[in-house]
Amino acid sequence: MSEVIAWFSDPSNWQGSTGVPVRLWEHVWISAVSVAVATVIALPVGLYTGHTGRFAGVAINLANIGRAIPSYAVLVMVLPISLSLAPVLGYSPNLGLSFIPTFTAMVLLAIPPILVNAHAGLQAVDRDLIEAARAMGLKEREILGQVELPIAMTVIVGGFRTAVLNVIATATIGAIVSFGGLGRFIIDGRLRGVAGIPELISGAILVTVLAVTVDLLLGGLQRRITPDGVKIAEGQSFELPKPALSPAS
Amino acid sequence: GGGAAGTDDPTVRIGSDNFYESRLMAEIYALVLEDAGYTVERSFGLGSRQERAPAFEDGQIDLVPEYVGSGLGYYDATQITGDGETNRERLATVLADKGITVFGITPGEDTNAAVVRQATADELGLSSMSDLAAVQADLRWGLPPDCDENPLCKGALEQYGITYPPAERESLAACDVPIAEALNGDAIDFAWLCSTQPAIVQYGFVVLEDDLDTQPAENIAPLVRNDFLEQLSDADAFQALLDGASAGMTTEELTRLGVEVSVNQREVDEVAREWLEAQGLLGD
Amino acid sequence: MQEGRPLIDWVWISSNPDDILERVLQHIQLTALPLVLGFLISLALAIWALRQPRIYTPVIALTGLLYTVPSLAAFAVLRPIFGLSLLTAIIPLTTYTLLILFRNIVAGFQSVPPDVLEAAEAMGYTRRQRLWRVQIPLAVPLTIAGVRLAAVTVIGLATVASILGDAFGGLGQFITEGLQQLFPTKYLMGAALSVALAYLAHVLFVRLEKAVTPWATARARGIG
Amino acid sequence: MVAPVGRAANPGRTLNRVTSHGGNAATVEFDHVTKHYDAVEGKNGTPGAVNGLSLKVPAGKICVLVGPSGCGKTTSLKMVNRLIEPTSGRILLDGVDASSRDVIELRRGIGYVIQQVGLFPHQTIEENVATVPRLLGWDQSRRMTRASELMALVGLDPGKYARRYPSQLSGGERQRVGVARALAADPPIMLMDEPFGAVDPIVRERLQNEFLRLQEDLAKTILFVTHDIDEAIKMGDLVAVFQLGGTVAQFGTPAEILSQPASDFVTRFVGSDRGLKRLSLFRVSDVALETVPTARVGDPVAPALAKLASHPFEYLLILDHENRPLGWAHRERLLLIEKITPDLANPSSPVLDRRTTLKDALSQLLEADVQAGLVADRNGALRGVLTVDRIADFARLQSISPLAQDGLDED
Amino acid sequence: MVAPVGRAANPGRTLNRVTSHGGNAATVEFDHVTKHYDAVEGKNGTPGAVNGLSLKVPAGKICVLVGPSGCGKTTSLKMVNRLIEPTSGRILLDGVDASSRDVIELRRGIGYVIQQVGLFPHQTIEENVATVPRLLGWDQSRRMTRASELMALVGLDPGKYARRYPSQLSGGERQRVGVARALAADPPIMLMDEPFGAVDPIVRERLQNEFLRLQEDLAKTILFVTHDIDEAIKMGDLVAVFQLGGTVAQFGTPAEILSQPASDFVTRFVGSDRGLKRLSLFRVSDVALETVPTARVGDPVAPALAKLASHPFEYLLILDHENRPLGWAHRERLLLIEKITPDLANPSSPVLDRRTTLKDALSQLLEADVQAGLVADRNGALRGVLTVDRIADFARLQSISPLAQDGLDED
Ligand SMILES: Nc1ncnc2c1ncn2[C@@H]1O[C@H](COP(=O)(O)OP(=O)(O)OP(=O)(O)O)[C@@H](O)[C@H]1O
Ligand SMILES: Nc1ncnc2c1ncn2[C@@H]1O[C@H](COP(=O)(O)OP(=O)(O)OP(=O)(O)O)[C@@H](O)[C@H]1O
Ligand SMILES: [Mg+2]
Ligand SMILES: [Mg+2]
Repeated sequence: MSEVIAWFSDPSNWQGSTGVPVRLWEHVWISAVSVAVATVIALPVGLYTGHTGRFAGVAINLANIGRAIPSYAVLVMVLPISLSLAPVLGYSPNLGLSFIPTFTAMVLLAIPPILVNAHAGLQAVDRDLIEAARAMGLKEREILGQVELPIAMTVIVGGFRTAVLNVIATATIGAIVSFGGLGRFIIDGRLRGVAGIPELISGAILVTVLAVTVDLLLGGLQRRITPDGVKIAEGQSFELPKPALSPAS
Repeated sequence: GGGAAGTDDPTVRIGSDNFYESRLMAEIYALVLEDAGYTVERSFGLGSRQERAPAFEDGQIDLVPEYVGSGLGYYDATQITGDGETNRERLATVLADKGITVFGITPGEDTNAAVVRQATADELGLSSMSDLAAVQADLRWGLPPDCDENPLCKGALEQYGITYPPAERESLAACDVPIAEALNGDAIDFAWLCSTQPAIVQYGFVVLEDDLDTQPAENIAPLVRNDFLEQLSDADAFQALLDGASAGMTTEELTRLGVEVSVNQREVDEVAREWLEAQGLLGD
Repeated sequence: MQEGRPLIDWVWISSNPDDILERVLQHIQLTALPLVLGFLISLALAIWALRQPRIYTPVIALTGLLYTVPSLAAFAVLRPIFGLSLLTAIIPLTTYTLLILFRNIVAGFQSVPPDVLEAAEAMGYTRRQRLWRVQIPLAVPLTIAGVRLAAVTVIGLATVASILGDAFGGLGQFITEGLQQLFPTKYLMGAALSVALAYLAHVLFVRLEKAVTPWATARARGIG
Repeated sequence: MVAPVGRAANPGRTLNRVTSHGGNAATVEFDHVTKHYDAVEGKNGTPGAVNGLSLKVPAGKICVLVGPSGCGKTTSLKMVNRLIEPTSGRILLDGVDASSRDVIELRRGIGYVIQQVGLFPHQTIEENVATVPRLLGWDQSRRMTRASELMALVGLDPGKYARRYPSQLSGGERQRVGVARALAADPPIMLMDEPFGAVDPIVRERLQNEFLRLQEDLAKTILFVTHDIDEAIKMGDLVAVFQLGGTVAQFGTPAEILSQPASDFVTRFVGSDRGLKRLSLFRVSDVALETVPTARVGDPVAPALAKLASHPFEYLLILDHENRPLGWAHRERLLLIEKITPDLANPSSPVLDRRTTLKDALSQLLEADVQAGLVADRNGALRGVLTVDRIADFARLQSISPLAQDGLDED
Repeated sequence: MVAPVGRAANPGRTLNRVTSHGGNAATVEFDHVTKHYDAVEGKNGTPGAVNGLSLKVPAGKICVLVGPSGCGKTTSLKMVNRLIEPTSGRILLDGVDASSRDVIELRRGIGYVIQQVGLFPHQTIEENVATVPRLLGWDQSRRMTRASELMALVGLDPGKYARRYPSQLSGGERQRVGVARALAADPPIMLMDEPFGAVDPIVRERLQNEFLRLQEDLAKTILFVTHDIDEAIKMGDLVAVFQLGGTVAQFGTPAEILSQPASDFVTRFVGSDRGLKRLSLFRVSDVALETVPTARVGDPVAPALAKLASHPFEYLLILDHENRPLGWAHRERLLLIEKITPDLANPSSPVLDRRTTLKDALSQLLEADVQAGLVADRNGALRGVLTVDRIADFARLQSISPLAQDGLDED
């Protein structure tokens, strides 16, 4: 334990391109980009299946099972492909070495919870409400935007939170392919054996603290983004917070 | 089976590191012992030396194949030499305190190899590591994450006049798949591989000569726990079996078997058995 | 990759059925043990949380914390402590199930309609009878949904256990070896089999849920 | 004096068959019972959900608690089986303080039926019905026999329904299962909280009638909550009208409540057609019938004409040989003939059963061409004629001295 | 001939003020409309949820669709705003086929109120009410003005409720918001599916009356679904009684339905007190009143006694100087005095407003000591006396020729 404290108090671990601030920034950056892209992919699909009920079985089952795809396998499977595509597509081989494999693995990791929650959130919206909206002459787009989305927002953000949590915890594997991020401390620590354990634990603590902090921030966002009326209504019927991670999907 | 094993002899718990060559040697030793009637329990793939060594020292395994150079370097980097037998003796001395015996080494070795692509070598006229200093700024270096503390890495590079750390550097574990792929894929220009690593043959990489002899001799020897040896009815016969197996393993054979596993994608146990049979080391 | 070798080498697959089976069984063991353990722990926590709603938030925070510990780090830290035993692999995998299982079990209990609980109380069920005969059976659908989700997640995570050594490799072993051998058949199969296993678990639990909740209407069950 | 009818809307019912302590029933008595809810997180506590309630329900009677939303009906009910404990006061069951009894054992002896039914969704109908017997440790075969018996009792074919789950039943069927379940251990007391509130009016009416028919044989002591005054009048031997603040505005028989509302609140609550509602408490057989000039088919016309002459009525009622009324004939049609023939009879009057309520009888009379209802006995023979005037007179007499009319047995 | 009352239960209402195409209303016509549901996963399709429905609702009228559960009422309603598309047949709104119109624009012109209310939980009351105006692109201030106006219209103080959320309202208040929201864009047609089904009877009655009062001014064309026949009679200008299988058993005015049920099904559906229900369609002012012997306070007794002698009645009705009735005095009490004094008057008769329904009047008469209701004009001056007999006679006449009585304006 004292070695971990020593690691944290060693100024050299906080400086330069291998210091905590830089690693933290890299970690946040890859996580943000991956979740953003996953959102762009998964949200429309989830909203579509949730709103229409069409292809729901296929999409949700795929997403659920997709949770089992090992990120490590994705990482190393993508590596040769992304490297060999670099000259073809003209991007820097460095991207192909570290960013693309890490990014791909993280996007695949983030898609399932976002998709499943978007779907489940919309499905949970009272059918009568949607019918009332339709009867008032709201177009399908307006129903989605003005009724379903605001009401389902809590659940949707819940899926987003899960995705972020998963990605922050798992983006550490990017270090295997020379990506920076907090995983560096863990991977490097491992390589150094017993001597590296303080560094490794420090890395793990940094990841966990980052994940929990971001999760709390998103929790705040979630509360803020939940319409007041929905909050009040839920306050009347729930004693305990609803599960956001796995909406009984 | 040969029948060197006594009926009361304990099970041999053999470990290995998590890469094919260590597995291969461990499997060779395991097969030889089984052939002689020993019962073997395999705990292969225990990770890197740093991870495996504590488990071995704790007595969770009895025998493990080790590279005498790096193995010695793990305990005392100042003692390493370019001679295999010397390294073995020094390692044996270091390990004697820990109750570990070092058996005989293989004639063949698998050293750390500084590697560049053929095209890079041609373009920059590289053939030995001494050539690197002049072009160091033009290269993207693939170095293991622990290079900083590793005299065989950082120390060696500095010996060759390379400013450490280099400006462009990727952290990639030595001898691993990603570093070889990265080199092949032009994401780096310099990589630390292992001299028997099939990727070198496969991708036609150029191994730069270690003209200053910075890298230790890396012959392979089984490390065995003394508390295990003491339980054997015939420890000498046991060592003779393993030394016999090690004796046939030349660098060429190591490289060839590596190709069998990694390029021809054959299973380690199959390749090991085939080699032992070809060497006439199995009873039948 | 060698020229002329197909991406999927069926010959290799067909000549190594024992190996594949062994790894699959190992993977199942690596998944099942944490699931069972995680379930028991979560159930206990959930029952506690139902009696003492105050602990819900702290438990969620703690299990959430455990959930975010990177698995590589967890394995590496535990190995010096627990050595090469199965425990080293099981403990982190178990902790990863807690968040999902705990949340779903609690949600399952909360899904019991209040009028049903009141009816039970009014008919003279003791607290214990109410728990075992009403709350637990009715919490089953959401609980199984949680187990299903946890199973799928752990099946994916268990591949990482291969860093502990071949003995705990499971399907992750194929991925590691396949990469070292540059043998796509192996790593693709490792990944594919773990997804297939996840699918089987998914189907199994969906079936199980149907089988043990013959009362549930198709609608209440929802999708996924 | 007219024999009153506790609840006449259910013609098959003979309330007085039930003797006070006959059957398996117990008295229920509220003795200055008060319940204050504590303020809970953010919500204010209710100063008095129930305030000093004193009420005595004789064994074997249905006591309906009726009143607007939030007036404490449910709270009162739940204090009987101690789902809620009173803040002060006692509840006596057969004279024994409920709070002194073991709560589990107490509850197993009290049937409980609620609007949401609260069936166990994971158990079959049979298992649901056999819940309390199982708790009481009855063996399997006895339980199943009992379950079948009860399902038959509430009108559900056991062969068809026993193995179904609640989700496979309609709302009305579920309510029946709820009643069957509450009856399973033959509890002396039943608590019913808006048991028919969630079903549509047609089904509700049927369930009410069926339940009253059941109660004839069961003779349980029943506390029945509703906010529908019509249901209260129909179902109750006694009605307690609650008002906001958890006090009883009036406690009495339906007849008392309707004829002598104790306050403006009760008057408004029973509604503007109170007079007509009260008529539904009485039956045709309760009214002294009129006699009218009659003649049998085949009789000579002359004596009939003579009868008519001495009567203000201008119509002759023609009967068949068994004295069954065939219809009316105007005096003028008789002038030119000699014998009474069936074709003279104009059947434009309603024929009233003696068990029809006066309200329904009045309704039928108002619609008829000849507003005189023919009342027949079991064999169809004429007993007399009921006119709107007679009903009006009866109503007037009843409202002058309603209490004297009220013969509900008291314990 | 008596002027009929479309719905007399709401005394403030004067139906005939609404001219056929006056106000913003449209005719709604079902022209051989049939709806078959497709079989969906496991469920069987419904052979005919609605079968060959033809129905014409004049502009500005309320047409109630009533019938047992599952008979196709909701389905019929939803075909009007095309939430459900008919399998065959046409629905014409002001003569234009609904299916030919843009569905969004069509719906914005049709108000829709459902039992579950369907308020948006994430929007304030104000925002909920202004939903359609927002869709129509009204600017903020106009929307807010309109929302306030509508909230006031349905009896909700905008200052108090505008910023609340639906979950902070009681069931009755929510229903009002639902109505306000449906009215927001002043649609010519309103569809209401059991709008008052979820609130308790007391609140429901109030909402019904308020809505009828509103409709007097609004004069929308309204399709109103209920399964409560009393509500149907109260709310409907026209009533369509549906039966299972999605056909109309009878379509007509409430009076027609009550006096001439077209089939056994309708008879059973309207219930056994049909005759009394029908009385609720008429008011005291519809009946020719009786004249009785009267005398003013201060008049000499002799002429009054003479009047009494020539009358079968034994009571004298005493009036004050403005002809307001004070009460009855029996003939015998007049014998020994000279002048009529106020203290002779015994006020034991109900005083009936001319707008009271006959049903309520009858109810009051039945309870009274002297069963003669005093009917006064606006100033309280006597207009005449209403007796049970008069009501009975009136009812008989109505049931002989109900159709001739029916003066509902047709388009
Ligand atoms: N658990 C509780 N905590 C605080 N107040 C309560 C609680 N339960 C009921 N109340 C309040 O006590 C009063 C009486 O409630 P109760 O449920 O007995 O009314 P009710 O007559 O059954 O009404 P309804 O017809 O709506 O069922 C109400 O004001 C209610 O809000
Ligand atoms: N979407 C649907 N798919 C299949 N059948 C349906 C569907 N909606 C309604 N039905 C069936 O059509 C028939 C008429 O339904 P509808 O909802 O119109 O009845 P309703 O008269 O409104 O009944 P309620 O009074 O219960 O609301 C019923 O048998 C119902 O089960
Ligand atoms: Mg209640
Ligand atoms: Mg409907």
